[in-house]
Amino acid sequence: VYGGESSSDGAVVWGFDPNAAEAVGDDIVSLVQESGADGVDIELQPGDEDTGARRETYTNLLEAGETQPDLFLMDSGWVNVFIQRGHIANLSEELDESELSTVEDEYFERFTATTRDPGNGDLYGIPMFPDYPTMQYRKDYAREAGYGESDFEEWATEPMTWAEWAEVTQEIVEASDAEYGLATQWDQYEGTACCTWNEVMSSFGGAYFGGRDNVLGPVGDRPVTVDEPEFIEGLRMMRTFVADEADDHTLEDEYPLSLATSDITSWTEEDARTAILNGDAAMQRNWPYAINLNVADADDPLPVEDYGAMPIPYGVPEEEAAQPGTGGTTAALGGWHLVLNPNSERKEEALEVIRATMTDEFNLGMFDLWGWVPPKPALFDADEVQQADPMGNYMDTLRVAGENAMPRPVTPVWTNQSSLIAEEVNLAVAGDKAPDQAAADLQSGLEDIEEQG
Amino acid sequence: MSNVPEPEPAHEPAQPSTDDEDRGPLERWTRGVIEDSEKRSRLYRALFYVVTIFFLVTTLFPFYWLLVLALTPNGLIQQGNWAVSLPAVGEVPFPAPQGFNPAAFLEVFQQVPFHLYVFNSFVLATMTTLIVLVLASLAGYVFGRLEFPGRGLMMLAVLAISYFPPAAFLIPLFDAFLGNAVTLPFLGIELFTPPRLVNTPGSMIMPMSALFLPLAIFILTTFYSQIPDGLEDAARVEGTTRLGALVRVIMPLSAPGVATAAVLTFISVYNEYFFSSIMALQNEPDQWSPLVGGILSYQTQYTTDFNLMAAASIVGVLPMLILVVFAQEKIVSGLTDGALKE
Amino acid sequence: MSTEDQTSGPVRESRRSGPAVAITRWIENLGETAFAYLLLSPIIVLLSVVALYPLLRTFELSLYQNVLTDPEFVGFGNYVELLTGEANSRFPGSTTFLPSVSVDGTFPFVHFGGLLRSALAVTIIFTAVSVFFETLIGFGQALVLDQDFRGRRWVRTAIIIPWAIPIVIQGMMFFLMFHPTAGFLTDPLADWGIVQANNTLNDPASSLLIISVADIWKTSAFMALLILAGLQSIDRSLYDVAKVAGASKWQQFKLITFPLVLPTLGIAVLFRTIAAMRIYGLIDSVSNCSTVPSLSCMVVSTFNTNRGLASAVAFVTAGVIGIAVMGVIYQQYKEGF
Amino acid sequence: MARVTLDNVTKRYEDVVAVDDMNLEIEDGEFVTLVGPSGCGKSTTMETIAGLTKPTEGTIRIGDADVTTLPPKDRGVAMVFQNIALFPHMDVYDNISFGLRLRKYNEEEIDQRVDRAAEIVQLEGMLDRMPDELSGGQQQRVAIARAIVREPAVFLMDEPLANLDAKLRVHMRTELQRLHKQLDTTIIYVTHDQAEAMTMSDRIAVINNGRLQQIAPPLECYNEPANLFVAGFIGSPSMNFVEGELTANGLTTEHFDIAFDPADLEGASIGDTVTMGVRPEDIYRTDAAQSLPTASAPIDATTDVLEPMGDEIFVYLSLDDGGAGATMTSEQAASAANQLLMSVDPDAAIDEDDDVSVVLDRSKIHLFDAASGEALVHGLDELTTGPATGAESAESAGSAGSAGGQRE
Amino acid sequence: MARVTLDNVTKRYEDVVAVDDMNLEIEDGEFVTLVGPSGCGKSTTMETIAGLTKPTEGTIRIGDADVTTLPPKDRGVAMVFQNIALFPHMDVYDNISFGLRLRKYNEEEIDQRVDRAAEIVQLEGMLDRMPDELSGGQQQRVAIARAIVREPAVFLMDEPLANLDAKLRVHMRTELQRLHKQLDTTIIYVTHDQAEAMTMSDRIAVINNGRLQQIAPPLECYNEPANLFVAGFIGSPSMNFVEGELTANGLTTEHFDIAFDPADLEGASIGDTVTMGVRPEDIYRTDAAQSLPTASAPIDATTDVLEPMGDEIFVYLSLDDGGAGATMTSEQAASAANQLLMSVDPDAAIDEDDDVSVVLDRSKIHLFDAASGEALVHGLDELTTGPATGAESAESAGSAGSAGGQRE
Ligand SMILES: Nc1ncnc2c1ncn2[C@@H]1O[C@H](COP(=O)(O)OP(=O)(O)OP(=O)(O)O)[C@@H](O)[C@H]1O
Ligand SMILES: Nc1ncnc2c1ncn2[C@@H]1O[C@H](COP(=O)(O)OP(=O)(O)OP(=O)(O)O)[C@@H](O)[C@H]1O
Ligand SMILES: [Mg+2]
Ligand SMILES: [Mg+2]
Repeated sequence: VYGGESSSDGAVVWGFDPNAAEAVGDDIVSLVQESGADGVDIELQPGDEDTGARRETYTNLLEAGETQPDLFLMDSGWVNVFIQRGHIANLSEELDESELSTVEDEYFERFTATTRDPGNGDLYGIPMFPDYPTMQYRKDYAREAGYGESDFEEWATEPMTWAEWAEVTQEIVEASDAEYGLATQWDQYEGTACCTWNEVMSSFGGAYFGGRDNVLGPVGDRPVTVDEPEFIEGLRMMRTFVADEADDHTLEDEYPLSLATSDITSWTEEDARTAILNGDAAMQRNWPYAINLNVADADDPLPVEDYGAMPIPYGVPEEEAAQPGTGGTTAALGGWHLVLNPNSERKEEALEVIRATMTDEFNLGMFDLWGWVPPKPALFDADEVQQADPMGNYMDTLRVAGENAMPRPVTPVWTNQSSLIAEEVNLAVAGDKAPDQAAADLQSGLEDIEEQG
Repeated sequence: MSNVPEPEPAHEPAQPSTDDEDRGPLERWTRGVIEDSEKRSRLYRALFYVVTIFFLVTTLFPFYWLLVLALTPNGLIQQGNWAVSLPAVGEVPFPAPQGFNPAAFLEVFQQVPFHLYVFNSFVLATMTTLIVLVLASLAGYVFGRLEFPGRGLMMLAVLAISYFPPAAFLIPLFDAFLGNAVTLPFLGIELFTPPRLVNTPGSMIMPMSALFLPLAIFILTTFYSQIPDGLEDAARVEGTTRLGALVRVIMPLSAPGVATAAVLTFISVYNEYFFSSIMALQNEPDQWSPLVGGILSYQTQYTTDFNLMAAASIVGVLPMLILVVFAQEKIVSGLTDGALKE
Repeated sequence: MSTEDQTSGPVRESRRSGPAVAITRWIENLGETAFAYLLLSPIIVLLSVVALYPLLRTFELSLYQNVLTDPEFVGFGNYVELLTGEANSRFPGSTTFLPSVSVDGTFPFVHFGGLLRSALAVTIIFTAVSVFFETLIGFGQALVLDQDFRGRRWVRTAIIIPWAIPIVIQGMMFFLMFHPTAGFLTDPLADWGIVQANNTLNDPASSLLIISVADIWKTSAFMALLILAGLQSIDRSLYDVAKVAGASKWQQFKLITFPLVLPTLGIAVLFRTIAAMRIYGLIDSVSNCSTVPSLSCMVVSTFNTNRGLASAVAFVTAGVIGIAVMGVIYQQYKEGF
Repeated sequence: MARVTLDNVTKRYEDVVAVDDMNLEIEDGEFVTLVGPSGCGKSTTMETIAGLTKPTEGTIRIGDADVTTLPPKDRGVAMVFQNIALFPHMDVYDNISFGLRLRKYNEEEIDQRVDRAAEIVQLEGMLDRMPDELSGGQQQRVAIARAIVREPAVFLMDEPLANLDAKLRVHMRTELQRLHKQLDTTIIYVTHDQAEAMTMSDRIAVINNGRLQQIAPPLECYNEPANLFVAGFIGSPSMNFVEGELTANGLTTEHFDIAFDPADLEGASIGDTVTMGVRPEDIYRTDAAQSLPTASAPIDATTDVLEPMGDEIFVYLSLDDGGAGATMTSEQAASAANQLLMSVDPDAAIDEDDDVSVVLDRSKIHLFDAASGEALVHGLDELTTGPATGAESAESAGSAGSAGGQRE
Repeated sequence: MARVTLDNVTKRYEDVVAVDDMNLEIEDGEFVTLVGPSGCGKSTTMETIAGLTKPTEGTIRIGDADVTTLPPKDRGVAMVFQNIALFPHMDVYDNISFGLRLRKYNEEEIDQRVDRAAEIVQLEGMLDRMPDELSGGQQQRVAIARAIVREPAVFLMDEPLANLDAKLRVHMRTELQRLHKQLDTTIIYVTHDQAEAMTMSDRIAVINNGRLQQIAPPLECYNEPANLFVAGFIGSPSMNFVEGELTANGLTTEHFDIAFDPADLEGASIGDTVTMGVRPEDIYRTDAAQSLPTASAPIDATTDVLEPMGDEIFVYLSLDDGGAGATMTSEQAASAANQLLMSVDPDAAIDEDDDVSVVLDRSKIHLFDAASGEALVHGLDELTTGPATGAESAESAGSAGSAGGQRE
C-alpha cells in the first residue's frame, strides 16, 4: 500500500523540536529558505518532547541506517554519543574549508566543542543555539508588591541570593493573585538531574564530581562529592520551598515554607511554563523558549511589560564554594546542534540547509521567532538581537546566564547516574526521604557506578 | 397418602426445622428468601443488577474521565478544580466537564492522520490474527486431541517463549530485519542474509505472531480437547480428513474459544507498540506504524495539552469500540444464543 | 463396489488424482506421532526463526559485557554481578522500594541486595495483587455476561472495552487522574490514607497501588472474556441434570461450572501471571521505573547502556517467571496438558 | 404425598406445540408409562414435571403443592435423561453420588448407597472409570444409578433402558419394580418397548401429537383401545385395520363381511364408515379354530410372506389375488385394505403362497368411527350377529362360519 | 467388493480387553447383526471397522484391501453412532448433507438425496431445525438419514433404532431392508432388540466379553445355540436352564428326569453334569399338548405368578412346594433350579397358585456341557428315550408321557 519509502517526496526531512514545530514551524522553514536554501523543500519532523526519548528514537533510526530524517536537531548533551558510535556524518569532510573556519572563528568554541570528536576535533554538527535557563517572573505581580522598573532592571543582571530572592518572592505572592512563588521542573527525570538541581547545587558550591573540571570525566578517577554539607543544604532549601510545615529537615528560619507548589515534584518544563502563564506562579525557572512562548506565541500570551527574567539565584558566592568552579548564579548549559544523517539521499540539499543555518540571518531570525540564543558571540550585541521582539528585552539576563553556564556531566555512565540523582533529589524535596539520607544513598550509588565504569 | 412408614432411613433429608418464635425482621426476611423461591429469584435479580451496575460504573468511569478532559479547555484543566458541590454533601471531588470544547477532537485530527494509523493497525492485526489462528488451531488440535511422545515438552517450550520480556527478542530480530546477515549463535557461522524488513508489515507480524501464539495455542488446546471424540469420529466417517474434521466440526464447536483467541490476539496486536514502534522506525503511518504509534508520538510531543491527549485517546479507542460492539455481536453473542437454551 | 462411486456428478476425492490427493492421503495415513509433528512443523519453524534464534543470540549477548562499546566475553559474569548485587547501581530504583531489610550475605553466593530484592518484590507483589483481583472480578464479569438479559450486548461491550485500550492510553488515563495539576483523585484518596498526598506518582507504594488498580481495571476483561468462553462451551444439559439432582445455584456453580471452566481459568491465570510478571509499559506510562522497578523495567532501562547486562536480566526474568508459574503448570499438567 | 397432577399443561416452542393441553393425574406410588410416537411430547412432559421447562400454560402439582414455578431442586424428583448426560469431569462414583453429596449425606451412607446402586445396575468395579471409558449401555446404567441412589418421592425415567440388551433390561425392570415397591415412589416412565410398558406399569398413558389419547391399565389399552391411534400404536405387530361400511347386516368391507346388529352399536348408524380392527394373534386358520367359540365367518386368503420370529411366525395374508409386493411388511399390511397380518405358532405347517381360510375372533374385533377414530365397540361377541329384527337374531354367535362370510 | 473381514482383531484399553481376538467374515451384501450384553465390545468392533480405533492387534479388510491403517474417509463406510453424535452447530439439513457436501456433490443432487432420506426417516419439514430442538427419536433419525444419504458400500449401524417407538421402528426396519436390497450394501448392525435381529439379519453374531460366540442365521442361533451363553442370550424371555446329571437313563435333575440314551450323546458321558435348556414356549400344559408328538413325561408344578403380556401370558412355575418369592421373575426363573417359565396363550384359563402338569417339547430340549457351556445336542427327539442297550430303545419317542417322568 505504501509503495514509496517516503511520503515527503523530495523534501529534506529535519528531526525537530515538537513545540517549535507546532508553534512556528512554517516560519522556520521560510526562514531557512530565505537564508540561502531557497528551492529546498524542508519538512520539520517533530520528535519526542523528552530529550531522552528523542535520543532513543534517533539511536534506533541511525543504527537502522534509515535515510530519513536527513537532518537532526540534537541535544548538546548527547551528540557526543552519536559521534562515538559513528552514527552521524562528519561535517569536517562534508563542508568546505571556509565554512569550517567560520565555525571555528565565529561560534562559541566552548559550546561548539560539544559537537566535535574529542579525539581529533572533527566537526560533526553545527551549533544551533545554546540554552541557558533564567528565573522568569511576573512583573505585574511584582508591581502589586510595590516593586518597580528600577528593581526589575537590577534584578535582570544582578543575581540575588536564594534568601533574598525568596523574601522578594514571598512578598510578591502575598501581594498578588499568585498562589505560590516558584514553578520549576522537579520530576524524576533527566531535566532535574542535569539542570534544575545541578543549578541549585552549584549555586551552593556543590558538585557531583568534585567541581567543574571533572564534569566530563574521567569516570572512575574523580571523587563523588554528593554526601557533602553544601549538597544537603541545597536540598534542604528546596525541601523548605516545597514543605507545608516545618520539620527536622526544613530551613524555615532562612527560607519561607510553601514558596513552591509541591506539585513541582511531578513537573517538567511545560508544566512550569503553563503555571506562570496561568498566573498561579509568580516565578518560574525555565529555558528561553518559555519566554518566547509565554509572551508571544501562546494562546493567551502575557505582555512583555509584565514578564521579566533574572539570573538564577545563588546560595554562596564563587569564593565560598566548596567545590572548585562552582558557586554564584549557575545556569545549566543546554543547547542543540544540527547534524547530518550520513545515509541521507539528499545530502546536497541537506548541506544547503546546513549552510543556511550558519548565516547570521538565520541565527537572528530564530532568536526573534523562537528565542534561540545565537551561537555566535558577535551576534549577542548585534542590534537585531537587542531589538528582537520579544527576546531582545531579555538579552542582558541571558548574557549573565551564559557567562555562568555549567556544562552537563555527560559521560558514558551519565544515563545511569542521572536517573539515580533525579530519583534521590526528587524524593528528598518531596519529603519522602531525609535530605542527608538521600545524599548518603546517592553518594554510594554514584560511587558504584563510577567504579564500574 | 404416604402413611406408609419410610422404608429407608433417609429419603431426602428434610429442611432443617425452623422454630418460628423470636425472629427479627431480618431473620424473617432471610428465611423468607430461603423458603420462597419467588422472593429468592427477586433477590437474585436485584443482586445481579447491583453487580452489573457496579461493573459498568467501574469500567466506564475512566472513559468518562477522558471525555471530561477532552471537552474541558486545557486552561481549565490546569487549574485542576474538579470538585462538584452537591446539596447536603458539600464539595465532592468528581470530574464534571468544565466548559465545552469539542474542537479538541478536530484539532487532534489536524495533527495526526488517524485514518492511516487505524488502517495500519487493522491490517497488522488482521493478518497476525489469521496467522495465529491457523497455527494455533493446528497446535491446539495436536496438543488437545492427540497423544504423542514429547507433547508435554513441546507445550512447555511454547509456553516458555512467553516468559521472556519482549526486549529479549528485540536486538537479534531488529538486526535481522535490517537486512544484516543471520549468523548461528555462538558459532558465528553465517546462515543467510534476510531482506530488509523494517518499516514493512512483515517485521511486525512475524514477531507479534510468535509473541501471541502461546496464549492462542493454550486457549485452543483447552477448547479443542473438550469436544467429544464422537463428533470428530462422525465427521471422519462422513468423509473428512483429520484436518477437515478440525475445520468443519471442532473449530465451529469451539467457536467461543476460537472467537476469544481471535479477539484477544486482534486486540493485543492492535494495542502492541513495543515491536511496532521499533520496527516502524519513525512511527510514521507510511512505515506501517499502528495507531498506538500515532497516539504515542502525539503524547510525547505535546506533554501538557491534556485535553488533546484525552481527545486523541478517545479517537484511538473508537475504532476498537466500534469493532467490539459489532464483532462481539457477531462472534460472541451469536454463539451464546446457540449455546444458551433456556 | 460402492454405490457412492456409481453416482454421476460428484467428484470423489479419492478419484481425483494429482499430488494434492497423494499428499492428503499420505498425511492421513501418518501415525499419530508423525501427524502431530507434521502439524506442529510450521509453528516450530516460525518460533525457531522469530523466537528461538533471537533468544539464543540474546543469550550469547548476555555473556558479553556491554557489546556496544567494548564487547568483551565475560562468561556468566553478568549473571554473577546481577545475583550478587554488584550490578545494582546500573539499575534505576535501586534503593527506594521497601525499607531495606537486609538479607545480605545470608546465602553463600547470592546477595539479595537492594535491587534484585526490590525488583523481585515489586514484581511479585504486583503480580499477586493484580492476578488475584483480576481473576475474581473477571469471573464475576463473566458470570454476569453469561446471563441473558436486556442490554447484555452493551454491558458486554462495556466490560470488554478496557481490554481494547492501548496501554499508553490506559497509562495516560491513570497518570492524568493522579496528575497534580489535571487529576482529581489524589486528594480524596490521600484523605483516606490510601495514597500519598504529594509526589504521588513518585512514591513507590502509592504508584504500585495505582498501577495495580489500573492493571486490574484493564485486564479483568481478559479474564472475563476467556472465562466467558469457557462458560459458554459447557453442555447446558448438565445443568438440567444437576438441577433435578437438587443442586442449588451455588452448588451448580461449584460442582459443574467451576470444574468445567477450570481448565480455561487455569490458562487465563497462567498467562496473566506471565504477563503481569513482565509488567513494564504501564509502569512507564503511569509512573517510572525508578519508582516501581519491576524486572522488565530493569531490562528496558539498561537496554541502551549495557546490552549484555540487559540480556542477562531478561534471562533471569524468564527464569523467575518459570519458577513462579510452575505451580499453575503442574496443575494444568495434572488436568491432562 | 407424591401425587403428580398436570392441569391443562401446554408447552409451545416457536412453531411447535410439544405438549398440548395435557391433563394427567398420577397417584401416589403409581407406576405410569408414557408411550407415543417419536416427537409426541413425552420428554417435554417429563421436563415440565421436573421443572426444567416452564409450561407455556397450565399448572403442575406434586402432592398438594403447586410446583409450576418451583425450581427442580425443590421438587423432590429424580430423573434419568434420555440423552444420558453424565458429568464428563466426574468418574462413575462421583456421577452416581452427585445428588447425595449435594445433600451432605455422610460418607459412609454415600458409599453404601452407591455400592448398592452400582450392584443393581451391575456396574460394580467400574466406579472409578470416567464416562468416556464406558460403553453406551454402561453409561446409561450410570445414569440410572445416579437417579435411584437418591430415593426421591418421584422418579422420572426417560427411556432408561434403551441401550441395554434384553437380558439386562429384564433384570433392570425387575429391579425398578422392586424399588418401586420398596420405596413406594411414584414413577413416570417413558419407553418404546411395549413389553416393558405392559409388564411394569400400573397404567399406560398414550400420547400423540402432544395430546393424551388414553390413560388406562396396560391390558385395557391393549384390549379396549380408546381410539384408532391407541389401537394401532399398542401391540406389535400392529393391529390390522380394515375400513368398511356399516350396513343393516353388520360391517361390509371390500373383501369380507362381519355380521352383527348395528343397532346395538352406540355412536354409529347404518351407512357410516367404520374401521374394523383385529390383532394378528386373533386371526386363526379355520382348521385350528374349532375350539374358538367366537369365530367369525371364514375368509379365504393367500399367504404371502412368512416372517419367522423364533417363538412365532408372522404370516402376511393377501385377500385379493393381485397380491401385494413381496416386500410388503407388517406395517403396511396392517393398514392395507387387502392385507391381513396373522401370527401363528412356529410349529404350524404353513407355506408361502398357500391358500388358506382364516377366521377372526369376534370377541376381539374392534370397531372405530372412521372419521373421529373413537372406539365404538370392543368385541362383537356381545352384539347379536344380525339385525335385531331378523329371525337369525337368535342364532348363536358360537356357530362358526355362520356369522358373516367371505365376499369376493 | 465390500466383504468385511476381521482377522484376529484385538482391542485393548489400559486394563480392559474390549475386543478379544475377533475373527469375522462378512460377505458382500450381507446383513449381519452383532448382539451381546452391554459392554461386550460391539461398538468397539464397529469402530475398528470404521477406522476410528486402531486395533491393538489384527487386521481388517474391506473388499480385498487391507484397511487396517486406512483413514475412515477412505474406507467407504457410513456409520450411525450409538451416541448419535449430531453436529450441534448444523441444522438437520446440514447434518444430513454433510458427507455429500464433503464430496462436492452438486446442489441439486444433494437436495434430492436429502429430501429422499428425510422422507425415509419421516423428518420432512424439520430440515431447518437445530439438533437441540429435536426430540431424542428425531435426533436418532437424523443420524440414520446422515448415514443413508451417502449410499456407501458398508453401513455400520450401532443401535440406530433404540430411541424409536415400535411403529416407527418397524417402518425403519423395512426401509433399511429395502435399502439393503436396493443398494446391495453390506450392513453391520447392532441392536438389543431381538425381533430386529431376527427379522433383519442374514446372520447374527453373538459376542460376549469381546469374544465371538456364534455367527449364524437367526433361526439357527435361536434353535441351535452353540453354547449356553448364546442359548440364554437369544430369545426373550430367556431359555429355562436346569442343571442335572447324566445317568444311564438320560438326564436326572433335582425335580424331574428326561429319558434318553446318553450313548447317543457325543461329547458327554454318564456322570457328567449337563445343563438342560428349554424355552418358555416349548413348555405346554399336559392337557393342551395332546397334539404334540414329541412331548416329554409330564411334570407337576404350581403356577406362581402370571404376567399377561397382551399376546401371551408368562407363567412362573414352581417345581417344589417351597415356592419362590412372589417377586421372582423370568430372569431368575430361567436359572433357578426349581422354577420354570412357561408362556401360554392369552386366552388360556389359568390362575395363580394352580396345580398344573406340564410337558416339555423334547424336540426343543437343548443339552449343554455344564463346565464348558458348549452345546451337546439340540432336540432330544432324535435320541432314543432310553439306554441303547435297553429293550425300550425301540419305543417310539412319539409316545407322550413315557419319556422320563416327574421326580419329587
Ligand atoms: N476408552 C475406553 N477406556 C477403557 N475402556 C473402554 C473404553 N471404551 C470402551 N471401553 C470398555 O470396552 C468394553 C467394550 O465397550 P463397547 O462400547 O464396545 O461395548 P458395547 O458392546 O458397545 O456395549 P453397549 O451395548 O453397552 O453399547 C466396555 O467394557 C467398555 O467399558
Ligand atoms: N427446543 C425446541 N424447539 C423447538 N421444538 C422442540 C424443542 N424441543 C423439542 N421440540 C419439539 O417438541 C416435540 C416434542 O419433543 P419431545 O422431546 O417431548 O418428544 P418425545 O416424545 O420425547 O420424542 P422421542 O420419543 O423421540 O424422544 C418434538 O416434535 C420436538 O421436535
Ligand atoms: Mg424424548
Ligand atoms: Mg455400544
